[in-house]
Amino acid sequence: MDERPITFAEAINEALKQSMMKDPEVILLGENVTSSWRPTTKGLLEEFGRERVRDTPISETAFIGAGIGASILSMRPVVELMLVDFGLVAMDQILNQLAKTHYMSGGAVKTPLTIRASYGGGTSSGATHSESLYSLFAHMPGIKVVVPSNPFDAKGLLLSCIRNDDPEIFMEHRLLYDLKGHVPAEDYVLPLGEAKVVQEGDDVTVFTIGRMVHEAIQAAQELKDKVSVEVIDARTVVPLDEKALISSIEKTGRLVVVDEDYERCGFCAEVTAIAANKAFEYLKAPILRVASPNVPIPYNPTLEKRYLPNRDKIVSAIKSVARYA
Amino acid sequence: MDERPITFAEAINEALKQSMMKDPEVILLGENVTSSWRPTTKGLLEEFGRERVRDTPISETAFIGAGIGASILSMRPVVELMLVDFGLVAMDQILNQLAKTHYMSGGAVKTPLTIRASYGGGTSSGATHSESLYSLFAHMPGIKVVVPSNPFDAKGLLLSCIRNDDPEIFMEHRLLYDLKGHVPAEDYVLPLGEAKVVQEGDDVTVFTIGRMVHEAIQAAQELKDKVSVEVIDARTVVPLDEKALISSIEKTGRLVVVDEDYERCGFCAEVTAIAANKAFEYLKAPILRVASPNVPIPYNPTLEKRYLPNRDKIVSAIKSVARYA
Amino acid sequence: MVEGAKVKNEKLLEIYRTMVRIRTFEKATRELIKKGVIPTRMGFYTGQEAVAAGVCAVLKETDQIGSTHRPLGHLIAKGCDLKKLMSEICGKETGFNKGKAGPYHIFDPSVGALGANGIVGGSVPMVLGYALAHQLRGDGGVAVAFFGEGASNQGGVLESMNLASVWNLPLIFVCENSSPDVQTMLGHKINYPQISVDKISSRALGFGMPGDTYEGWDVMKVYRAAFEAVERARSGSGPTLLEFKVHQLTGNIEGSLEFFEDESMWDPIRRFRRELMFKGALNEEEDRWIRTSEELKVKEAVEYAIGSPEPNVEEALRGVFVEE
Amino acid sequence: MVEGAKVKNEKLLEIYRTMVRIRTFEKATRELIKKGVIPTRMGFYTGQEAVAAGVCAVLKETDQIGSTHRPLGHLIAKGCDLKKLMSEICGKETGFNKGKAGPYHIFDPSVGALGANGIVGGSVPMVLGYALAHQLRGDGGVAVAFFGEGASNQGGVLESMNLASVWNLPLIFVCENSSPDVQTMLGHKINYPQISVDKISSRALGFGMPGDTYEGWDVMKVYRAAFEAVERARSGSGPTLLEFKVHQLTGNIEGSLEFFEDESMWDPIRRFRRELMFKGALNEEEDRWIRTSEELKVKEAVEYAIGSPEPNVEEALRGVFVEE
Ligand SMILES: Cc1ncc(C[n+]2csc(CCOP(=O)(O)OP(=O)(O)O)c2C)c(N)n1
Ligand SMILES: Cc1ncc(C[n+]2csc(CCOP(=O)(O)OP(=O)(O)O)c2C)c(N)n1
Ligand SMILES: [Mg+2]
Ligand SMILES: [Mg+2]
Repeated sequence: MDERPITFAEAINEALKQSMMKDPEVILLGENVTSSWRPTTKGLLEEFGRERVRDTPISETAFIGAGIGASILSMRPVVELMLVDFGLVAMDQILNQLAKTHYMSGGAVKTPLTIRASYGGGTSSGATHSESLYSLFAHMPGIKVVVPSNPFDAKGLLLSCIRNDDPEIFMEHRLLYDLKGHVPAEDYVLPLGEAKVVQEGDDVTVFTIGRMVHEAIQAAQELKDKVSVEVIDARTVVPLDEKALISSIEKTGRLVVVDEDYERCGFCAEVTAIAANKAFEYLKAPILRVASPNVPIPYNPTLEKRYLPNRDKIVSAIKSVARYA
Repeated sequence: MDERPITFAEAINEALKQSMMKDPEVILLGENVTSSWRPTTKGLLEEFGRERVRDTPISETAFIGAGIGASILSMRPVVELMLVDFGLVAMDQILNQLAKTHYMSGGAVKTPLTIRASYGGGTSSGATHSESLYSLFAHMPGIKVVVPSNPFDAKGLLLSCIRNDDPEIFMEHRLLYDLKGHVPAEDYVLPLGEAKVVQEGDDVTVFTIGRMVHEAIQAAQELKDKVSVEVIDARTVVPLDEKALISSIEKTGRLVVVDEDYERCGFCAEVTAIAANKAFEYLKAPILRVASPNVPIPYNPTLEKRYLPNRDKIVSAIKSVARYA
Repeated sequence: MVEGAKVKNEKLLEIYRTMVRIRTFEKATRELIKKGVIPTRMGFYTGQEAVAAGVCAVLKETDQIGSTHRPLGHLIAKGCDLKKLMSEICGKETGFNKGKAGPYHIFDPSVGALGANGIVGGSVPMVLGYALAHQLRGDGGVAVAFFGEGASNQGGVLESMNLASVWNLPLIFVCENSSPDVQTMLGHKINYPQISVDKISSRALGFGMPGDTYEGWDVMKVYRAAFEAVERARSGSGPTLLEFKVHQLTGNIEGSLEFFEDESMWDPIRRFRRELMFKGALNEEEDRWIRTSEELKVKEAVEYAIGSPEPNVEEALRGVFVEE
Repeated sequence: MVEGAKVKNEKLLEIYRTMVRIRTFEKATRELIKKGVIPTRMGFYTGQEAVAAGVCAVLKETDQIGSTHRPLGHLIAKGCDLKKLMSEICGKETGFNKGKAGPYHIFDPSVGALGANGIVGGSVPMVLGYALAHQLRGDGGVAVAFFGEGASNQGGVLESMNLASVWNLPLIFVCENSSPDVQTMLGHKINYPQISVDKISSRALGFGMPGDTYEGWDVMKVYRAAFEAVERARSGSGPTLLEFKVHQLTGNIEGSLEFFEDESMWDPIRRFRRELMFKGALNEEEDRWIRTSEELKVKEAVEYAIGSPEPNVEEALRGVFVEE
């Protein structure tokens, strides 16, 4: 395979381009998707034309609805949300219509739509421009939730999303866009629902996703002489790779769940609940959550730093569970 | 105190009436709130007039927004959602604006709005007319989530919601409206964030909320000669009474969490996560969740019955954890 | 087609038959609800039949519609199989959607009946996508969004008008205004108006499309208006907003199941029947035959539904994803 | 007040001063962003000053406004304290909102500046509530909703127009159309139009209220239009939709921080200055004095902000609820 280091944004761009090349029914809708300074969609208008790459009005309900409808007629729309926070104006279309239609119809119709949304804190953008929110989508049955942490996964998972018959929300952390990594030039798909052990270890399992994977790796690095940490990148919230979670806990007996979304009723809670139910017998220590607190995101960068989950908080959580014999 | 058996709906009606009588700044907005066949709002128009009891267009975003704005100018609006499922068209107003404004403003403004919403399955009304969804609201920091299980709590908690300075969503299970119970005629408030032990027991804690409290009590009743079950009614999802949860687990060592909302990233997950973190040392058994599965709600009543959490499922969950020594 | 142009008698009778079919089917449905065979209440279409029948008479099977919480009229007019329809409402395995949808979420892609909807205005944005697919494929297809005057105040519906217009989509917005005289909601008087204009169709202007208001109890007016709008859409000239005033006959209002067939001068079926007879397109005997044969079909549908098996109970938990 | 009526020179100069203040403040803000003192990018108002200044000149401190992602103009025109404003943008404890809001969520209830907003159209439904409170209290107050032409396609904004109309609220919808010639979004050309009409104000008709379009670079036209609409609202005659065409000067576009003061013939400040001088209401010296004194105030605000302490870091986790 021909691999080159490219950025996360370029990997997404490549996935979009390759899927549009292969399948004329793939179309792209969103606000300013033709803008030349957006690296994920750059060049697509020039290559595929105005019909298939469309700038939309600021009408998230209408254009997500349009994507759903087109997907019901078996097109493969990719709809972009500038930021996931803006999706709140369109939750009926996403949660009532997109997520439920396949089930409600008894299988008579499918909604193979992919929503792409950037997300995440760390840029001092305030409470409505910094959220993660994937737990909201995960709470509703019927929509897959994909949160890649690196360029390789981003490309393979996005191609998977566009091609499979289910609806997904594909979340792109804005601080990852410039991250470089080796990515095959070829077209390839990665399965949804398979976690990846990014670092093996014996003492503590850190189960995480998205940008937090990098903070977790750093935390593990920092502790490498003291605690043997296994870091697992869940890659998708829905479906969740329970097997990877449980078999790691079987080995380590200790779990720290790390996530940038709000803590309450979030990814961390779900992962904890699975562990406390299905891996209870292996557990040697309380399960710790390192998530965004149940507080809106503050603007001031020092406050935001205090607020967000990060390496230091992960380190102290790991240390705290490592103490249990 | 003068107590009479009245229905859940009448208790709500009484709370609305008493708060409107006491405070001219309490107003009521919603679709068909003046309709004579709706027991929760019956008679209010006649008593308080058209200015304060207003039928709205089917524009949830606009009229919830209107409620938020009026609350910022220190009125005390109560806004009704016919069913919580319909709230998805207005999630930006609820989650971005209502929930976050107090924090974002650094305390400069308050949003003392109460949203009333009916919810719940069991009437064969299909996937968009039967949901619970309170975990969506609980996930977002800044809005209190109140889910009463009986007329007494309904009245006292609703009066509390209307009078306190924070925003709440007050959830009314549609199958509870006709439930009767003793309710003081006087005006009284119940604190938000205090769970109630509705049945004491030593072997297994069942922590639940809303209509499921009744299923849990029946389950405990059925098992009364075999397992000593403690049933706790959380009453509010936010704030959650962690102390009540933990001290019960300290006693029983076993936990079953029961809830009608979807399982993933829901109330059950959150309660489990708290227990697995803060009551880990007391736990003798895996924590079981009895919730709505991660599936939209089917229309057919037999399927819906199979689908919903109920006494039988609670009984077998209790039995299963009771087995652990 | 212009006002006054001739429509073949055959077509007229087909439309009449559709209206009778809807009425008959709904009557049977009401009875099954009263008997407890159908486990829920639902919105009815009685009194509005001319709209669904008139509009859908112009559509092809390869065109799509999005419907509402009063879906039976739209679905039947679009050609849905009565047996599978009744089975679905009865929650049976043989229903269009295995009994999982129920009246508010029926989908029958085989005839383009893409969705009743439990959310007021919820189907409208999706109809944009049906139209978009036709536009991109260049297949000349169109899509119709049905919604009520109440729904016309939902943000998603208003946004959709703008999007349809700027993308020049082959789409017809059909607003059935059930508050033609006094503004009501779900049959109840309301203490503030919900609509700020006399004619919903006046909103068309603000979204750059043509729009007008018609008497929805006169099926020929409906048919002609729809014909023009559909032609316009098919020829690539973009969307139209049609408003049809309708009277929901008693029995459509929330909470009520009663239905008085002869209640109203606004009954579109009585009116059309009189017209057809007047112009000699229909006589008493033919009319009886149409009614009887529709009753028979509906009876068969009812029997089919009642005789159909319940879905396998485990079906409750299956089918969330295509790829599970 | 009718077109052509006299406005006192004093008032004119006050409006001019407000416009200069906004421009000066934003210039300082751009510099602080470049220097990294302000930790984020934000939307600027340069070129639109006439709208905020003209509209807010008609309002009282007890009236409210809802603003957008280009809030500085609206907030300053409504009378916000410059020191607290700059402190907030710098994330300082002395900011209006303890540095927790940042530019997109500033609230200053003391002058009725109730909310910048990070969600396009997000503030508009809340403005309904400000107007509703005035209506219920009968205090003659009004509320103004500022939003862009892009926001005019958000469902919540459109719904709000209907609700304001059916409730006859004392509210003025102020749409600043920054695509006066070619439709753009965030300064970028778009490949499909986003608005289906030439004039956003033509939507007023569909919501039963008056509406018209004005040149937003001419502050006197803004003032007069706003005066009439506010009078109408105060007297209980209901809402109005005002559309003002504006040119966002370079530097407002996404991603860019550059700003060329003399770039455009559409600059409302240059234009107004010329007018004032022409009619003898302002001379060079007075102008210099106004500019200098505004620069001084802004400089003080910058110094105050820079000198202010960071909020206590634990403030990050406090203040979610009033009753915790
Ligand atoms: C978003 C949403 N809000 C409220 C409801 C409850 N509801 C169902 S039908 C209805 C009235 C709809 O009025 P209209 O659109 O005029 O249709 P009609 O019932 O008159 O046919 C309401 C309020 C809903 N289903 N969805
Ligand atoms: C709901 C929502 N969608 C998208 C955005 C991203 N966004 C911020 S400003 C903007 C353009 C707004 O255009 P307009 O309303 O005309 O205001 P202008 O920027 O021209 O002043 C967009 C798309 C957002 N903040 N909120
Ligand atoms: Mg209606
Ligand atoms: Mg603009």
